Amino acid sequence: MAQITMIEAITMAHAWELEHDPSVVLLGEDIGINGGVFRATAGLQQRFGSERVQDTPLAEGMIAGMCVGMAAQGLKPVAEIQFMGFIYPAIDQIVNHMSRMRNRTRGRMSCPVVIRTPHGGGIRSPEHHSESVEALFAHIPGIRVVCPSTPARAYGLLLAAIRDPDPVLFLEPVRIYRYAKQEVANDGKALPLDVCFLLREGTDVTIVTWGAMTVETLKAATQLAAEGISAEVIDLATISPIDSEAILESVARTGRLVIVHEAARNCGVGAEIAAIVAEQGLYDLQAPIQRVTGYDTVMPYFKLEHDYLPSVARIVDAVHATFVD
Amino acid sequence: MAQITMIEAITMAHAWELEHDPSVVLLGEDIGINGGVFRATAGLQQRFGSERVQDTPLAEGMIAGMCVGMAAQGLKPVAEIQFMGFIYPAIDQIVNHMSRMRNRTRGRMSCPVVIRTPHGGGIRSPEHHSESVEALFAHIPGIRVVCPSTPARAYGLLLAAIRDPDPVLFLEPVRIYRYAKQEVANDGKALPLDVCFLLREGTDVTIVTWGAMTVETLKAATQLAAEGISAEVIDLATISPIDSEAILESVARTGRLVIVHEAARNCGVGAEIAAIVAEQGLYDLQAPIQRVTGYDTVMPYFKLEHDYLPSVARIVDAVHATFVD
Amino acid sequence: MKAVAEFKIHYVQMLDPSGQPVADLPAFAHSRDELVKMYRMMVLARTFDTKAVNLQRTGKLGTYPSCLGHEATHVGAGAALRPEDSFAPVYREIGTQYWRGVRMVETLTYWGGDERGNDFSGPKHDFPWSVPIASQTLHAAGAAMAFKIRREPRCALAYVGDGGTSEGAFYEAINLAGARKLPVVFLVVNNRWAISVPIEQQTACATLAQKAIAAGIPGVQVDGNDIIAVRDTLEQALARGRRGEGPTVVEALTYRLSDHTTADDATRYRQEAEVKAAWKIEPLIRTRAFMAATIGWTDADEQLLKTECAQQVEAAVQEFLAMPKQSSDSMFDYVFANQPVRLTVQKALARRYSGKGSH
Amino acid sequence: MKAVAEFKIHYVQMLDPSGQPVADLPAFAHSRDELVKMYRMMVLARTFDTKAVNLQRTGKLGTYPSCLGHEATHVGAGAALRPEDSFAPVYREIGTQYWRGVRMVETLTYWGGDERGNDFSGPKHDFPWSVPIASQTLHAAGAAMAFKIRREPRCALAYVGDGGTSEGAFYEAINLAGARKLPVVFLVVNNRWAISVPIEQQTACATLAQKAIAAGIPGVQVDGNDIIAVRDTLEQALARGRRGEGPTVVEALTYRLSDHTTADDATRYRQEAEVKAAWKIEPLIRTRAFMAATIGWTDADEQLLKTECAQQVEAAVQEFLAMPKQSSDSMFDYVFANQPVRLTVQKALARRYSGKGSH
Ligand SMILES: Cc1ncc(C[n+]2csc(CCOP(=O)(O)OP(=O)(O)O)c2C)c(N)n1
Ligand SMILES: Cc1ncc(C[n+]2csc(CCOP(=O)(O)OP(=O)(O)O)c2C)c(N)n1
Ligand SMILES: [Mg+2]
Ligand SMILES: [Mg+2]
Repeated sequence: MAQITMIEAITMAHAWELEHDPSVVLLGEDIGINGGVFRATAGLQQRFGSERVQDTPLAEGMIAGMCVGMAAQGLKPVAEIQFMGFIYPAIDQIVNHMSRMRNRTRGRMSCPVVIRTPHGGGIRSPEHHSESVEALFAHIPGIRVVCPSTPARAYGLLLAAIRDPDPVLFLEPVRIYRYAKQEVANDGKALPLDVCFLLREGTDVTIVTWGAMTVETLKAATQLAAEGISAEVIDLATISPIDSEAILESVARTGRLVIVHEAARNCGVGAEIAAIVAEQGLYDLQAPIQRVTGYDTVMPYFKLEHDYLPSVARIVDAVHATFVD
Repeated sequence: MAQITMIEAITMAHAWELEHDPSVVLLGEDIGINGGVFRATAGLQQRFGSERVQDTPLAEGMIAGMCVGMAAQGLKPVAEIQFMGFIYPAIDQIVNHMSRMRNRTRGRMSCPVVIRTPHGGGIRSPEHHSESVEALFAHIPGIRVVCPSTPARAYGLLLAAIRDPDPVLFLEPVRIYRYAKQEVANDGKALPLDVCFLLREGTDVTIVTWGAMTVETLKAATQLAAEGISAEVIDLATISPIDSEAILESVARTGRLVIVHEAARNCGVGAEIAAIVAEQGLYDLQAPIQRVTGYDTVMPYFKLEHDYLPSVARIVDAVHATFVD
Repeated sequence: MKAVAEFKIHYVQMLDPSGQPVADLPAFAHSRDELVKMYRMMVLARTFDTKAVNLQRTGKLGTYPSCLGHEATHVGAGAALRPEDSFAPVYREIGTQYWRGVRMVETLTYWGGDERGNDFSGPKHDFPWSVPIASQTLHAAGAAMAFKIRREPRCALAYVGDGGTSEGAFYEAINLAGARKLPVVFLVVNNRWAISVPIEQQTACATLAQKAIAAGIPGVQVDGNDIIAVRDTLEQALARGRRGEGPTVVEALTYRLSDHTTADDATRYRQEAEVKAAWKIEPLIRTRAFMAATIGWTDADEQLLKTECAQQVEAAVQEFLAMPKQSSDSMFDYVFANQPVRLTVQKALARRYSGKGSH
Repeated sequence: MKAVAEFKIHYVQMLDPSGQPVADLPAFAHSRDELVKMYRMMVLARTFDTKAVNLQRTGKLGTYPSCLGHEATHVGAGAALRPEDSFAPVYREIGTQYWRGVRMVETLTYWGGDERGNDFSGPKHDFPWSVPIASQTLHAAGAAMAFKIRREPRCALAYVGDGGTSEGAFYEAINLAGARKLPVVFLVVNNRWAISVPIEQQTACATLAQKAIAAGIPGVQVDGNDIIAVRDTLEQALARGRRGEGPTVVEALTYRLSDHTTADDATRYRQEAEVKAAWKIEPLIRTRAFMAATIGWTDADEQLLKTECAQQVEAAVQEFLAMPKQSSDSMFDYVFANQPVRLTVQKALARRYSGKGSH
């Protein structure tokens, strides 16, 4: 078993599913011979042909709308939106059709679609290339939002997303596409959706995060451990629906909650997690909840992006704050 | 001073501003001779001509993109999106340009645009006509989200929105367009943005809501008063940015918080309010926060819409729950 | 200057407004059965339509968009489609749907505010009603892509209105369909109005068929009040699609004789004279005249047909009125196939308050 | 069948690839000053471009999109515009911007990851760079609407790529512009590639100029490597706009000689032979040949110009490298004119962590 990066794991999952399910069709801008701007589909068109792995004209609303039509007629489209900042033209189709086709037709038609898109910043990209607007989609009923944090989870969760009978928005954290390699068995085994993953056990504070921010969070946890603070780190993985049981259970044990995400704070997914605990776990809280998030500003162009992204220092300080108040 | 409905107050505010600011231009589908499907612009094209009050071709992305261009060249466009369910094609322009033009150009250009759109359900409308997705826009930096709850507030807040140097999404609660009449002076006086309004003073519980849900909430407060529970009712009015100071101050006095909104619960604006209090007002809370919201389902087609919308009974029960736990 | 590309848009008419043939007619126009079947469906659609408007007036339906004046286009398209083709409607096209097996009670259920109206008992592979203007054009293109990938000789058909041709989605759909040679037909119903906006305000184009040129595909204009021309033109376009020769844009010229919907009042924005003139060229008159001249359709036939249609409609209305409401559970049961815990919890909550309304 | 509409798309070329005139030339093509000014700007753009690519390679710039091969189109458009017109670029059009007064240091600032690069010291009414493909076409239409409402004799110009013509926004913009007769020109730069997708995959259209037909407006194709033809065609189109005669679509046929951006590797998807052939018809060669033949442009002139351009570029690079970074405050100071409390609080927080990076 080779050590592979997240992007390679994603390619591998695609290949597995293309091979085992003839109804799977990949589509997107530059995903064919070019293999995608991040190489997520490298070699797949060569291997599976230009109908199963399709380059599309340049139109995201079209991609999403095509997915609705293809899925309603029995295919399982897996679409790539080149960057999350370009998903906006697709929102109409995602909200008004894809995520509610099952509901609108009382189950007669459905949309087993996966929309994959790079998520977040930190790699010196041009304007509009560093968005992390998962909250917009988490608010939409009828679509799941998933974000892996390691190669293995990318492989297993992408398989799960493709096999799921409903639409899934699959967010790929660009900062860690090639961050660390991991052994990933190409066994076609999916990981479960709708549950989070425990990345590190702890007893003093629960830190919930997802995607690329797991890196800074785990670093913070290590740093905290050195000071004698035992942090439990939870990777949300499925951002919507949230596995609130697991979070509440952890907070019940630790008594403290810090939420870390890259997106803007206002009405971010962190707010929902805080709200769930303030409703159902209030009496477990020994200190105010802390959110460490992007600011309520436009993600700055890259010279300042590391001033925007939550840092290890901010996470550590937020945990400290839960011990002060 | 005549008693007028909210929709009449909106027309009046438009007329005032068209008369006093030559840079104001109204545009939208069917807003001209037809006066808008809800009659918000009735008579205005006849009075101000078809350039100041323009019918557009049928394309919401176009409307928003035109607003960006017009505003960047010195006009103050006020656009109507016919229903909030049709705002999705406009999101790309709103997020990627309108709300960040000032930031992207370091203030060289800006977008003093108002986008008005009917908000919410409850009037037996067709599919996609009853959306209340304010949370999507509240998450976007650089745009304000405002929602009035009475004719007078509609008049004053719409004037404020048009005069604001930055974009404002102005949500008009359809259920109360013609719900109650009120005396509104046509004096061109704007109300402040970024602050909430105290609708009813109380000492035992704070209920925060906005738009049409103020009606059910005030009814619930009356009912609760009869039982001896004194509820303070806050109308958020500016949904983003949230006036957290006012909410925290109220909760500090009452010790209990219930949030009521029509939109789906998951990652709704209620989550942000709960999160703010769980962070900055935790020690004031004598009971878990309660959210009374739409369910995490597609807004049902109208036969069941009243099973979806938060009811007085649900609000009352939620308040009771803050006294039980 | 060198001309590097040239285009022509043609107009097809077979019956003039008085029912006189003005071109060679296709075979089906010589078949009594086919003519009666088509005419019957037009009369049924119109009978249903009148009834539905009345039901709205008495509070039994919500907002309802009439199909008055569009019957030749809708039924002609229905007749041109094969059962295995896939059809993406907007919100008026009952004439097409009924031909394909959708039941009238389903239409009533839908406009009565109940999602079950989209669960057609008829063609399971037809798309539900689509209110967000022009969005359905992409669904048809997607369906066509599925047919193409699976090598099925099927074609998709999407409707779009004159107003709908201003939405970017429409152009994205036709451009993609052209680029990938998809088996799909885009039927632009130019009824001259998009609510209160007349076609002249919608676009500077002389025809909507010429929008096809922007996709590099054929576009043709047809008299949308002439069911023979509509059916024949669409049969050809659909056959092209099924043969793998690519997409077509067909513009059907017709007129919205009604208000936009029951929530609209067209007298606010359009002239009585225009509507009066349009009544002179509406589709039923000429079909009936043609049938009288060619297959001896009599007043008695007409009367019998009308009675039958009225009875059928009435039966559908009764079935509709007797239908029990969905339970509040139904809000939750179709959001996902695999219901998340959160929804199960909310479903129980909703049950507790169900029927108590918002007060 | 009756033809109800006919269209032709014309192609304009004035200098062939070897620099031979193939049509009557406009007055400016006989002016030494104008020719030198245009050529100078093309050489400057190319000099800057090479430097910028190198700066990216050494980590001084982020991803940079080269303009190599587009110089005639970009500079020709710049020369056709008047200062008071408004211009909406995509991301490559430095040749147009520099003509209008944008400074090279601003380009470097922008692609160096700093918003100040959009705060042009030059034409304050020009739009910033626009990465979301085709979105800027609507901004130009909006600007044109402002000009029209204020009765100003100004015209807006929007660029869009061949790939960009697949986005709905583009069609919405041209359709609106046609319907409202707006003073705006849409300049479609057909460089045959949208990253890895060749034009044949993007659309079934023979020309992109014909997209104009879907908006009911004129469309014309021009040799985009021929600066005389580009400038003349655009001058006419812009003048039409300023005279209130409505919008035009101009398709400029050129070729992207570079990778898509510095983040791209075009050898993965396109043939060396195609690129080689394109180098034979690129814009500088023919302009220089034409100048040599008509105004006696010499090798010495050429050498001097190149040295001057190199110096100017070098000065801009030095200015860029010496620019201090923005403070973290700058993230907050332009979100709103009236800063909400929340942002003031966050601004203080950001200051505390500023410069500490994400670790
Ligand atoms: C995206 C979108 N925007 C606006 C509306 C509101 N609306 C419903 S019908 C309509 C006019 C449609 O006109 P047209 O396409 O000509 O179809 P017709 O009603 O004439 O059949 C409008 C604006 C909508 N349903 N969807
Ligand atoms: C809406 C949107 N989708 C995708 C992208 C990513 N992207 C950047 S450039 C490009 C290709 C553009 O091609 P074209 O319009 O021909 O312009 P060119 O680069 O050739 O000048 C793509 C897909 C984007 N910037 N915006
Ligand atoms: Mg119409
Ligand atoms: Mg290109």
